[in-house]
Amino acid sequence: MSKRMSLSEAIARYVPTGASIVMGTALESLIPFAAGHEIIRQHRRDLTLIGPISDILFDQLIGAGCVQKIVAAWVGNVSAGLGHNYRRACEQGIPQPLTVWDHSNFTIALALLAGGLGVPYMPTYTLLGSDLPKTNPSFKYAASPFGGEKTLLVPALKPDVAILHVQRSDKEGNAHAWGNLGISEEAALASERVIIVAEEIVPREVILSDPNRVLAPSFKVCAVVHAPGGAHPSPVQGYYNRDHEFYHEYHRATRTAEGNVQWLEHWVIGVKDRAEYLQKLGKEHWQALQLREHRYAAPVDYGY
Amino acid sequence: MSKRMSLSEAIARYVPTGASIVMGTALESLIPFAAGHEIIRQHRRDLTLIGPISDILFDQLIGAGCVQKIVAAWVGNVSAGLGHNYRRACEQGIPQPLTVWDHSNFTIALALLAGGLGVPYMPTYTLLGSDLPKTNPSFKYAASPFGGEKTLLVPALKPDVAILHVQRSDKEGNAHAWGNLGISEEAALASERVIIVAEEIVPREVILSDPNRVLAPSFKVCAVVHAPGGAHPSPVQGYYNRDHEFYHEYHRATRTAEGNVQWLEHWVIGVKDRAEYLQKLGKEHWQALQLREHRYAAPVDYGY
Amino acid sequence: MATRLEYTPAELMVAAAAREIHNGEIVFTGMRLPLLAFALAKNLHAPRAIGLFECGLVRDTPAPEFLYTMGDPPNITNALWATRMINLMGLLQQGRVDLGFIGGAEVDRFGNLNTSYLGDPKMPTTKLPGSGGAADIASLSKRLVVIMAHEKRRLVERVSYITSPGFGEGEGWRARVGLPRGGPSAVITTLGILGFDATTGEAVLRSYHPGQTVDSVRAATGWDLRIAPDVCETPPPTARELEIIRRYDPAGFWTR
Amino acid sequence: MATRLEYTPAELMVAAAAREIHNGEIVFTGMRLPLLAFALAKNLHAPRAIGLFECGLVRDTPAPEFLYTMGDPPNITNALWATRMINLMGLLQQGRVDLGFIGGAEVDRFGNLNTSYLGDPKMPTTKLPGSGGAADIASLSKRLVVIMAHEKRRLVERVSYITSPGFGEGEGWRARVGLPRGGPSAVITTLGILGFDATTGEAVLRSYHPGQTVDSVRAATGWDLRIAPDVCETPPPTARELEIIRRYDPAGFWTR
Repeated sequence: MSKRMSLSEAIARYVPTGASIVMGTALESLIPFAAGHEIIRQHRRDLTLIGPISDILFDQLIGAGCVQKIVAAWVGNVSAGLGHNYRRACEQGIPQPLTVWDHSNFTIALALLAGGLGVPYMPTYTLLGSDLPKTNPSFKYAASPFGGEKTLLVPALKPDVAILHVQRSDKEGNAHAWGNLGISEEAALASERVIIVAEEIVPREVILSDPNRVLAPSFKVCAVVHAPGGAHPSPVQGYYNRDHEFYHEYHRATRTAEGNVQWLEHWVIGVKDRAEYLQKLGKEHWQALQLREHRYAAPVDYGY
Repeated sequence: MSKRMSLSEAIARYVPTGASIVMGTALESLIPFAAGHEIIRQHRRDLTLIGPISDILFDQLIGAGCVQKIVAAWVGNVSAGLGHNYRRACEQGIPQPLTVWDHSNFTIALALLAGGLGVPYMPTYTLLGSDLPKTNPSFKYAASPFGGEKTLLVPALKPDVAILHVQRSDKEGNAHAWGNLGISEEAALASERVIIVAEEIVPREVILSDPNRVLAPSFKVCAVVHAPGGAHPSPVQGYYNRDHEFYHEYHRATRTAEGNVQWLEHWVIGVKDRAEYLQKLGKEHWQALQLREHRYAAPVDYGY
Repeated sequence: MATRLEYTPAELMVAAAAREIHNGEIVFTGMRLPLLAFALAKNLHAPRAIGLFECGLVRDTPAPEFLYTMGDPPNITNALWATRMINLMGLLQQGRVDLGFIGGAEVDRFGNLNTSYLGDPKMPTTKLPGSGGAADIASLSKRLVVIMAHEKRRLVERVSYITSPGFGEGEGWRARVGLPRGGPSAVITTLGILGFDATTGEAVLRSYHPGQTVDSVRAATGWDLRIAPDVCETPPPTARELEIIRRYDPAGFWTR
Repeated sequence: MATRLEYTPAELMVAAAAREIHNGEIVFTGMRLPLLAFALAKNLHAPRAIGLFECGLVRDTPAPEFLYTMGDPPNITNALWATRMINLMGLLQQGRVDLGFIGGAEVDRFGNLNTSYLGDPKMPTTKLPGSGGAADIASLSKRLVVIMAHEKRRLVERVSYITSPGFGEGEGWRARVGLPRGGPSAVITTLGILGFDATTGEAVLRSYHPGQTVDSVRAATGWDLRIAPDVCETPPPTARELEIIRRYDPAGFWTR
């Protein structure tokens, strides 16, 4: 059964106002920027964004007024510094106040692992002595019933939807992703639904030829979107590289609220879709980010 | 730094009497029979065997008098029925009494996951109402500090050594495994050390060309053994098929304690190593188990 | 009148098991006969069913060849996902699995199964292989179907050891012990099919296989087996069902 | 007398950070300068060091090219393992990581770090990006090295919010709160290197960078900084160190 649809249709159907969304789960790579921009264009509001670090995608959604709550370990701009929109929202309530539930990378991973395993919580020793639990009311402290040692209990997170950018998928949502994956598997298994955004749509046989590389079960996938370049400016291993300068330009452009409005108008609101975005980026600019060399994985034989 | 050594050297160094060993972690495939047979030849005693189901390997070690304790979900002969040695040990103390700590497949996986994550335990809803906790003193019951619902707490398992049969490894223990993997990753991460037994030893570049397919970090690997056919009679995807008849012959031959002694003498004690074992099996017999066709995974590009 | 088809008890059980699979359901498939039942259902009334195999596989097509075990190499061919077992157990615990199949050595009036110990666990008269994934499937799937031989010594009033929980002691028991859902919906035996009373959780004879009677089944049962008001003869396997079963088990390894 | 080498403060800090890595150690490598420190150490005194990167990578060689982020595609090339982040965090929690590197916006007398909030978290004067993996590395690695700018407003008597725990309130604090091990061993700043008293957990000035003095460092520190009896000038980067640093950061993105 084909789940192919346009990005706008996928967001319209499966990302309502008020939804909780886990994105950016591979950390600095495979960030679903195209999906995030479509969410902004469709004026979603009161979203809860869940993720480990978010390399400017969360900052953009916050700056566009889509976000009510952040459940994450880090929000900013990895190679350029702070996220200006995140700061304005937290410090001045611009464009609107933000609720932040602090996590570390480990606790956000544990929370999603617990969600995927269907357990109520995971115990851990991390963050003992940290103040993060003071700004995350979901955590509890407890002594281990075994050794009696102190532990932090991290409750399960079950996002409404995981949006995952991958290298390739078939039309039913059987997908391959490789390179840095971070907490993508935990996110897919913990979420009620998964939206797959793929660089390429390939025949079923391509995916089934290597079932160990499949990210998550396709029966959890609700939409499969073909969006080449959809992760720009983040990198996609084997497809294109990171556009470092774009992150710096974003950092400079969004220093003021007015600058942010202009940036959003130019790169998001005033753009129909990812194809138009790439046109705006410019052929040469995009070409410069393409692969300089191929590096193929050694063959693997599933024969019998 | 090369960790290559013979199987006898690896067992002599890293599997002392009294050790706890996790094996057979891929379930019916990739079972490290060659390693198990070497353990029998070296007369190890008082071992604790840890695993999910064990398709006759545990039964063989029990019948050889190597085992003091079983921590597993199932011990028998998947396609032929019960494990006669397991029965004799539990029912009559022949060749010696056995301590059994019962698990389900899920709880053994959770126990090893907890070990690998470095947490004291994992909560779960499985086995509530089952009598397994009556025959596994390590479990505890507790109400979840979140919803108050009843949970079973499964404490972490940290075996002394994991013995993993894989398709290919380099000499430092960077290894690729594919097909059914069951709880192999959890076992490798939970164990103090890992012994890799590989069908092929390949150059480092082959493994590093596909880092997503690597099973576990090589810094945990203490020995890399080249033992082609080392998983027979279990299957190795892409290398050879399951020798179903061998399991049935084992079932028939070990029906009596005397028959078991003869079986061990013929296939284990009286055999120097895996090469001699395969000779004994016979060229034709072994040929008949080889691949009938190759099925290669679709290419994956790690370039940039 | 059509000439009567020849079939084995195992073939009838596979056909009956396959009928328990509804189209589109996610099924945790145990070893042996359920492997054939999944293949049969996929070929007939449940083309969209999905099979989970605890070795770590997800399939939406039957394996291309006969399987002695779920870990046989042909079961990986065209699998949708080959992953860590714990991911599938996690989906089971989340409540994503509609139906689970397991076998049993001993079952009781409330559908509790024993595959661990006959007699005192400290020195059992018979040591059975244990749970494997059965106790997990019985604990966490929405519906459970058991497949086993029907003998008086196997269908007992009360199992001495509960490996895989059914309805325990009856009404409300699963909720009391903390199980989130589920319980047995059918026990398919060599003589008939037991269902379970929705309220009391007690087994009731739903149907007796051709050649059996209500009395012959009751006589082979270790307690005073209740009978469903609409008890009937189990529909025998159709020619189409037999043709498919025999395609997946050509040598009759599991079904002869 | 050799002519004095030209180098930037960041180059000195990278060289000093690299010297904290011992051969054969397993190092949790943070972003920015530590990426260069790992490459430098691998090329000099720690050829057998192993690097863990929280995006999910394990390496025993430096990446072939300059990295803006640990997730840049060149960092996957020749990685030993590309896995789920949680597996690396699990190894960290097990106690398998010898040394962790993190950065800080604000550090206090006992090595506690704040990268979350300046002012009241409900309406902060400055919202910093947060922990990322820093709090985990500070909680669970055997040794912690912090790299940051040395300003009076950044080195404060007591941080208002502990993102990444150091020695808390001093002696015995980590054990009291339940942390299994660890604590900061060095804070490498733009002016000098702080060590920590093994008993009290209080920072002590271990060395001041060339051009600085004990007094100039103390003057730029927000508390009455104690001085190690053997305080000395930080050895400047050698020509060999500079050559390697500049090979991995040719444009000086992190080090100019």
